[in-house]
Amino acid sequence: MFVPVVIAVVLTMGMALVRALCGPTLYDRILALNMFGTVTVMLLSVSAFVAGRPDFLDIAMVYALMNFIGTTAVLKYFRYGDLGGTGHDVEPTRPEGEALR
Amino acid sequence: MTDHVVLRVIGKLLIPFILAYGLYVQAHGDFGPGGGFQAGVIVAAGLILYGLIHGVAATQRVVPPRLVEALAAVGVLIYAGVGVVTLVLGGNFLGYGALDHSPSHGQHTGVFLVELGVGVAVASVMLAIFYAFASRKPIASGGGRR
Amino acid sequence: MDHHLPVLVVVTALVGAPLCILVRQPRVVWGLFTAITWSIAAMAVTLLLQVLSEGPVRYALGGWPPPLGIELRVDVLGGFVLTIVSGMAAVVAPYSLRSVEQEVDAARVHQFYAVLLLALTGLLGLTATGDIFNAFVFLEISSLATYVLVSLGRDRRALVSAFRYLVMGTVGGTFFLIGIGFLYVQTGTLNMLDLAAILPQWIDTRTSAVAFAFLTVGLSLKLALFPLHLWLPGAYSYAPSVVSAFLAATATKVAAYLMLRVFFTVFGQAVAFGELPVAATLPAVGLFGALAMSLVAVFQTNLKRLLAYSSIAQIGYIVTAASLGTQAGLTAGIGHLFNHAMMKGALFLAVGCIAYRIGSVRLEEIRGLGRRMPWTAAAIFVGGASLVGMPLTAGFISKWHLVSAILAEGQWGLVALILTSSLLAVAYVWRIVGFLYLRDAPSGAAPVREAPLSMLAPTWALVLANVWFGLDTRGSLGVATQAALGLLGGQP
Amino acid sequence: MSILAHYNDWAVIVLMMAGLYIVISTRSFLKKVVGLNLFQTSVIIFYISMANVTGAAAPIVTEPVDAADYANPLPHVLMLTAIVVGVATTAVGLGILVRIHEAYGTVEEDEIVRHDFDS
Amino acid sequence: MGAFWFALSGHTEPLILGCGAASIAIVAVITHRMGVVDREGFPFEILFRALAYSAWLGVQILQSSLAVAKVVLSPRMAISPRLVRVPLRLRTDLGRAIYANSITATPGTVCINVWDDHLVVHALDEGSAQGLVNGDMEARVAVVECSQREVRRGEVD
Amino acid sequence: MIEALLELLSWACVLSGAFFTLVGGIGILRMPDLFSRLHASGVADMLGAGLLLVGLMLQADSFWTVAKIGILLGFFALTSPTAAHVVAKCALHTGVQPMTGEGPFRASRPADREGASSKP
Amino acid sequence: MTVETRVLFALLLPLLGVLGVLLARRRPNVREAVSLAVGASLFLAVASLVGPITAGADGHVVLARPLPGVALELRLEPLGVLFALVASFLWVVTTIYAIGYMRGHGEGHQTRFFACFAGAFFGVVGAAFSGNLLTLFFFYEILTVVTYPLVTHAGTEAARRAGRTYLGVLLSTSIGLFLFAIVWTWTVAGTVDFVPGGVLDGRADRVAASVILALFVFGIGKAAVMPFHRWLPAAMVAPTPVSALLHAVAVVKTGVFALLKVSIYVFGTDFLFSVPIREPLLWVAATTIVLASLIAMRKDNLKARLAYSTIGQLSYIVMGALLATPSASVGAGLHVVTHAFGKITLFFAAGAFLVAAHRTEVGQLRGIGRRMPWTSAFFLIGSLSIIGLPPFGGMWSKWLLGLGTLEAGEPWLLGVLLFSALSNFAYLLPIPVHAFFGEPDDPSSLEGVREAPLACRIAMAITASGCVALFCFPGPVHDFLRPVLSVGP
Amino acid sequence: MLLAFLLIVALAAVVQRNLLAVVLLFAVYSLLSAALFTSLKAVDVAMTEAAVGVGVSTVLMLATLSLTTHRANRLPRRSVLPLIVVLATGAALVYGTLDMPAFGDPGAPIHGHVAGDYLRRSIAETGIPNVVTSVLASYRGFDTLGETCVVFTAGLGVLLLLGTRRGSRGEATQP
Ligand code: NA
Ligand code: NA
Repeated sequence: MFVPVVIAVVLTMGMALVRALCGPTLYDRILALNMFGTVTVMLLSVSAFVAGRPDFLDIAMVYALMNFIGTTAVLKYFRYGDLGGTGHDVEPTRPEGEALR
Repeated sequence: MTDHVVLRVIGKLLIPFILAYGLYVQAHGDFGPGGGFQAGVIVAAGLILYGLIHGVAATQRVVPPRLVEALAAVGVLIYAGVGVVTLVLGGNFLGYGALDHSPSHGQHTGVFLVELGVGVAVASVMLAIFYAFASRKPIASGGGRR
Repeated sequence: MDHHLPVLVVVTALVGAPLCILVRQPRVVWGLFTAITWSIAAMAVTLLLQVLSEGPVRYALGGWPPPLGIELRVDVLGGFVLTIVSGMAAVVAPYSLRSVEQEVDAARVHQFYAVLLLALTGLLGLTATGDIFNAFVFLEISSLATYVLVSLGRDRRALVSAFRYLVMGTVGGTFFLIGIGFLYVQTGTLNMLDLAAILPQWIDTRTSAVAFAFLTVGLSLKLALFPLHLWLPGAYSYAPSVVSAFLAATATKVAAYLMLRVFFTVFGQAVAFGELPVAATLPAVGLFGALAMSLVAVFQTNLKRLLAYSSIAQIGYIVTAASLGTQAGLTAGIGHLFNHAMMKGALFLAVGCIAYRIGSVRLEEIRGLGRRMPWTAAAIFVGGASLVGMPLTAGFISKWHLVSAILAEGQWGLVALILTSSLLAVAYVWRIVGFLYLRDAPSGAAPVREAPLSMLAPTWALVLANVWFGLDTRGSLGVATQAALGLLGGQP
Repeated sequence: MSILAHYNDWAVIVLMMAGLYIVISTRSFLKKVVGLNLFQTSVIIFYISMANVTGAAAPIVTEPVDAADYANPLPHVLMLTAIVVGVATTAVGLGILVRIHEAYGTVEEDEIVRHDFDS
Repeated sequence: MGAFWFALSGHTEPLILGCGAASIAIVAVITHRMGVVDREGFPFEILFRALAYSAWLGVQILQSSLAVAKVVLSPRMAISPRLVRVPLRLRTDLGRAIYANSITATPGTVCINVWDDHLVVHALDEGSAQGLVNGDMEARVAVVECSQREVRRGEVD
Repeated sequence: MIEALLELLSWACVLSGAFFTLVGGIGILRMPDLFSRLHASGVADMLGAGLLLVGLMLQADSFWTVAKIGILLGFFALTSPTAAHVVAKCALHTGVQPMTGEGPFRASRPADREGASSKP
Repeated sequence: MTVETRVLFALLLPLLGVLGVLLARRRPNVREAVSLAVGASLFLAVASLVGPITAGADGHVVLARPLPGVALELRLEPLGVLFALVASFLWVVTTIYAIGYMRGHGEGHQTRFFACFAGAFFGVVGAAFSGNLLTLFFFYEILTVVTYPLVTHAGTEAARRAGRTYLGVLLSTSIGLFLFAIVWTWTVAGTVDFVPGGVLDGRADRVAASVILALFVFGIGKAAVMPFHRWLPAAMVAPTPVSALLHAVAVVKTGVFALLKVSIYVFGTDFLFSVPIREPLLWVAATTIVLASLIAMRKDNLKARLAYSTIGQLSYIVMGALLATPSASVGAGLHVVTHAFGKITLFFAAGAFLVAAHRTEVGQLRGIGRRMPWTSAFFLIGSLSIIGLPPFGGMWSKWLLGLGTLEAGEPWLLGVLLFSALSNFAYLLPIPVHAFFGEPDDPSSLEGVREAPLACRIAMAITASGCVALFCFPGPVHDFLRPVLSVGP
Repeated sequence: MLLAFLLIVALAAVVQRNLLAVVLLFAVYSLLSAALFTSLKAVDVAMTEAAVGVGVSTVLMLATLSLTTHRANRLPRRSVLPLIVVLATGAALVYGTLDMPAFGDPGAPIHGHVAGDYLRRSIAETGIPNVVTSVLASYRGFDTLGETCVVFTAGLGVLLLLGTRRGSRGEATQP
């Protein structure tokens, strides 16, 4: 019964991986990676049930946590180029500009 | 990233739980996956998240670098200290059986203490490394000093 | 407490490191460092004497019987190497007071000593352990500490050197790990003696052969055996003086020791030299390296770099001698391991004295220093004589045994290589001496005082050791002979 | 013996060699570090796959058991240590890289060699 | 926190429980130093209202997910992406964060920016955008954090 | 009866969770620009993961497992939208412009290029 | 003092000299007085050993025992004592000469000069007294190292280049071949001691023995057997006292002395006969003699000519050692002495020409005999002794060597000796003859040329009379050396 | 399947020249290998790899990128030597595996001997159900002490290299 689930999850991982490899912007990659992480956590949770060891959920938990922190770090790096700073914009800008309705 | 309202609020909500989770992993290494090393990393990760959101200076106010350095040393000392204590109590080095009347209990205590040492050391070291990297100001690439 | 000596030797250094961090005051930390290294040296000597009189010592960590738990096992060779390493640390300790004050930021001195102690821990642990994976762990401790120590040199090239060292060292470590994996997958054990007992039934499998190859290549990277030496010259040239001296005298020696362990204890002489092509390849590789590196050394313009290349050459000698597979060869190799530690230690310490006073170790800058720093220059002279293999010095004893061990095998070509390489050694040592004594000081050079006593005394202690062990070889070759016998006899 | 018995090992070997190739071939110091990490991680996979027992459970047991029902715990333990060694090396390596960049303004090997010809 | 620990653990040995207590103490100290507790308190009291809200939100998510799924799976992706400005009346950071996250959590809309008096939202099509501007969701968020609002209104930074 | 119902429900949840995950995956491949992909990933992150975990929760045989999954679920609920939001915000701030107007869109549009700071 | 103490004392005296010279570096007079005093005491100390040696004492002293079975030890035997005696006597004489020369020539770094000079004698005495191959090697190397600063004394680029050749040839042969031969001997025989009758007999097969012998002959580079002779002409850049004492006496004689000891005490004369490579090596020595003579004739530089002459004469001794008959061996031993006196006289004279008249080339010496009659006369005496004409000592050693060739059944070597004597005639004798009777190319250049300093003349007088004395009283030397050869299986 | 993913990622990392992309690929690689560990029942290892590979290493690499440059590096050396070395090493390893026990074979020697002892004895001797923990902290506790030292060394090393004061720089490094 879990087989289709696993197949779906693995397929999704593959698609996310393709997006991560293709980009085109770095934010696409980051998004794809974040999603990849999420899906991996799902895979882990399912395998926890398949194996009958709910302890594995702990691994899933660590994964999810690290995924989040990793994503935050990447974004901070991209946005500010400096992990240690407070990350304030010097001048608040309104980049949404023209596109905003 | 303090001007990211969402991130700041969610981070605030999460961090205590991350820390608690790390300590849980520390305590339950005997029963399931986890142990001192993983716990140390998770605890440090929680603090690092705080640092990412509020800046490294804010984290250093919460946990001063001096303290971190000292705690790393303390962690190693806890581990080695357990070994020395067992040795003094008449066992071999790291022979936890000497810690208690029943060897099995002694083992339990010994493993717990040792994992604690690992956890403290790892958390402090990870944090120290984060401090070290994050305190460095980036310089323009290409035009380095000679 | 005698029973606990093997573990105490290692753990004392280990505990010292965090203590240094907690203490923080530079002078106090130095005092602690000195006290620790001296007590370790005392313990190591006691242990060696104990082993010499009572045979190998085994210590089951955690009280778990091996192979279930990790055991420490110190035989004569182990005790000897422990003595070399801890002795060098003890010699370097008084020297480091002034040298480190000059070369390391005061706010970081405590961290420096802590890392130095960790490097020492790694080297000692690696020597004492009887478990091959445990050896890997300690190998990595010492390597990691070494990368850091090297990177602390003043010259920015220290950073690049440290990084290259790190990359090659890590690749070496990982190769070693792969080798362990291949061994383990067949035998199910990690204890060296247990491996030795189980391996013979698997020895003609391809897996064992590959395991052996990877262990050897991994260790060759760590001990900078030509042509895997690329990291060493930079690392030794740009590291702080204390570090260069300590590493040159110990680090590669301990890696060589581990190689002996793998060859003789784990695989056993019969296998390593019967089934596997060690005796056919390694001696030639080692000597060719010795020759090539000596040649390169001749053309160096930086004193430390010159000595570094010379070290690679000497490593070639050690490997050659040991991989002959005979008792004479092994004795020569182990003896040279000891003697080379003495001579390179003395030379690097003396060079450190020069660096302390004139801030440079380029040959051009040391012109005429023989008159201005007579004791330092004399130390270099005697150390150099030992390196060349002048009679009455330790180096002569090494070469003598090396050549006669090879002659006994009838390997004429190798003898020719050794002699040529010795000649090159004469050439580079003579260059140094020429610059020190026979050139006039560069015009307008600032007046230079002799190095402080706290640095000269350790230097000369090693210089005199070179002479002493050139005259009385009971302490060096006597023990080396016993160590070789122990390795070949496969004592329990 | 079936060739298929080792497909797993061979895939891992390809992974290892990819890591090693990066280490050897690239001129970017940072990429070298990544390569080292890939190499080490692959070795860890190698160990863990050797610990595998078909159809076995994770080595968490509450009563004395038969070995064949559980994965071999020893490689797991070893690899925990190896992972730690790996990350420690990475940290130090990256620390050195940061300093190299401050001193040279680059972390590319050929540019550094150009700055300091002999190093 | 105690519940959290116990939920994770499920062990009742004194040693472990002791650890739990110690852990909670440590976390409390650290979070106190972080200033988390001081500034906005810990929102225990809204927990129950939040549960009710999340049930509602779940339904919303389901609905909009189906819509997005239809779009994704349709051969000709009929989307008309746009940025919309959504007025914002919530005053506490917590409320704004919950609101913004709720918007993002609902497929079809992603909150991009939070300003003083409005949010900038990226919507996949006309319909998703309209659903927001009428402010139903915001009202519900306001209910969740209303007790907070009175207390904190003056202290918003 | 209740058990059977629960079982059925849980499988429904799990399978539909898997379905939505797959939809999210397809979406992230097919959608034309970063901002629209965010919506797709939201489907997988929120609904896919959510339903799957709820389904597993219903299958769990002990309270502790349920609790753990609950915590995991809560964690997802908090972090997924936050991550998506921050990605969007940062992207916008570094100059990635969303495309607007009516579809269909082809994969490459002028706006769909590497972010400013990601240029080599 | 026991014999052992005296041996040790003799060994340490030069070191005392080094110390004294260094301490007295600020006072040249004291410095040179120290040199003289040490030289004289060394001579006396060595002389005091002659009696005990004749009486059969061996003055065995162990300095150190670095390897099991191999010690650093001194052990006296007649050959060594004789060598030490000659060297130390000539040291005194040379010091006298050097004082005049160095001051007359205004050389710098005189402290270093005298210190190294004394240091060289540490090596010489040690080598002379060495009790085994290892000890010999050790002092042999010390001698090389200590004399290097003397060779490069001028400090010019040319001097340094010559120094590199000097060091390069000597060290590469000694470490590459000599040491190798020693280790091999040890591996084969289990000992490196000098034992009357040799240690290799019965232990080394003929091939091994051949290789070892070749290694010794070529490895002892100080014996300057071609093709390892290049260092000797190179060393002529050194100040003349150095060339005179070291490169006509101490250093080169250490080489041939070492070869003699090897042939007598390592191989043993009997065993040497059976080593197949002896014959080819004799050819090499003969070739060296002939070639060196031919080259010497073509050299216009006086010191270079003398250097090649030395190379030839050294091979006489090598030949004697290899012939290994009683006459040849004694002749070789005697030639060590006679050649020393003859050649040092020639060098002294050459140096005197340089100091007094700044002449270095043979062609510049025409007519100089009128201005420097003493010097030219001493040069004549030296030349005659080298050629081997009566009434000078050179005659006896050549005579004995000639006898040796016949004893050994190698009469063709006698031809080589005769050819060499004739060529000596051709390249040495014209110099004093032209000095006295030739007309200078440019008579004005002789103006202002005066006789050499007194110290130089005294030194030359002593060595020249030595040449005569050796002709008149060769007996003691001969008898002294006899026992060396009478022992044997 | 996971292995196939891993291979794709690894090869992508080989050809990728944008350093940031390389780092992200490494994160994915870690994530995948952790999943693989879970499927191979190595739960502790999986958790550690997740925490280290995805978390610590990635953050560190990003920090380094932010302090240095993520500029794409130029073309790799056009040299076949690395390829030869790698192929030779790989061939040696493949050669070595030929005599290995098959994947997952429960009868392999590796699973008997010491490993079997651990599984049998752990609970009785240490009272710790997670055999990995009992081996790690007790049977092979000395390894773990060494491991702690490694971590400590790394921490000190980074402190020595970089310091922790904001904006601090290394002391002047002269060429
Ligand atoms: Na654990
Ligand atoms: Na959304």
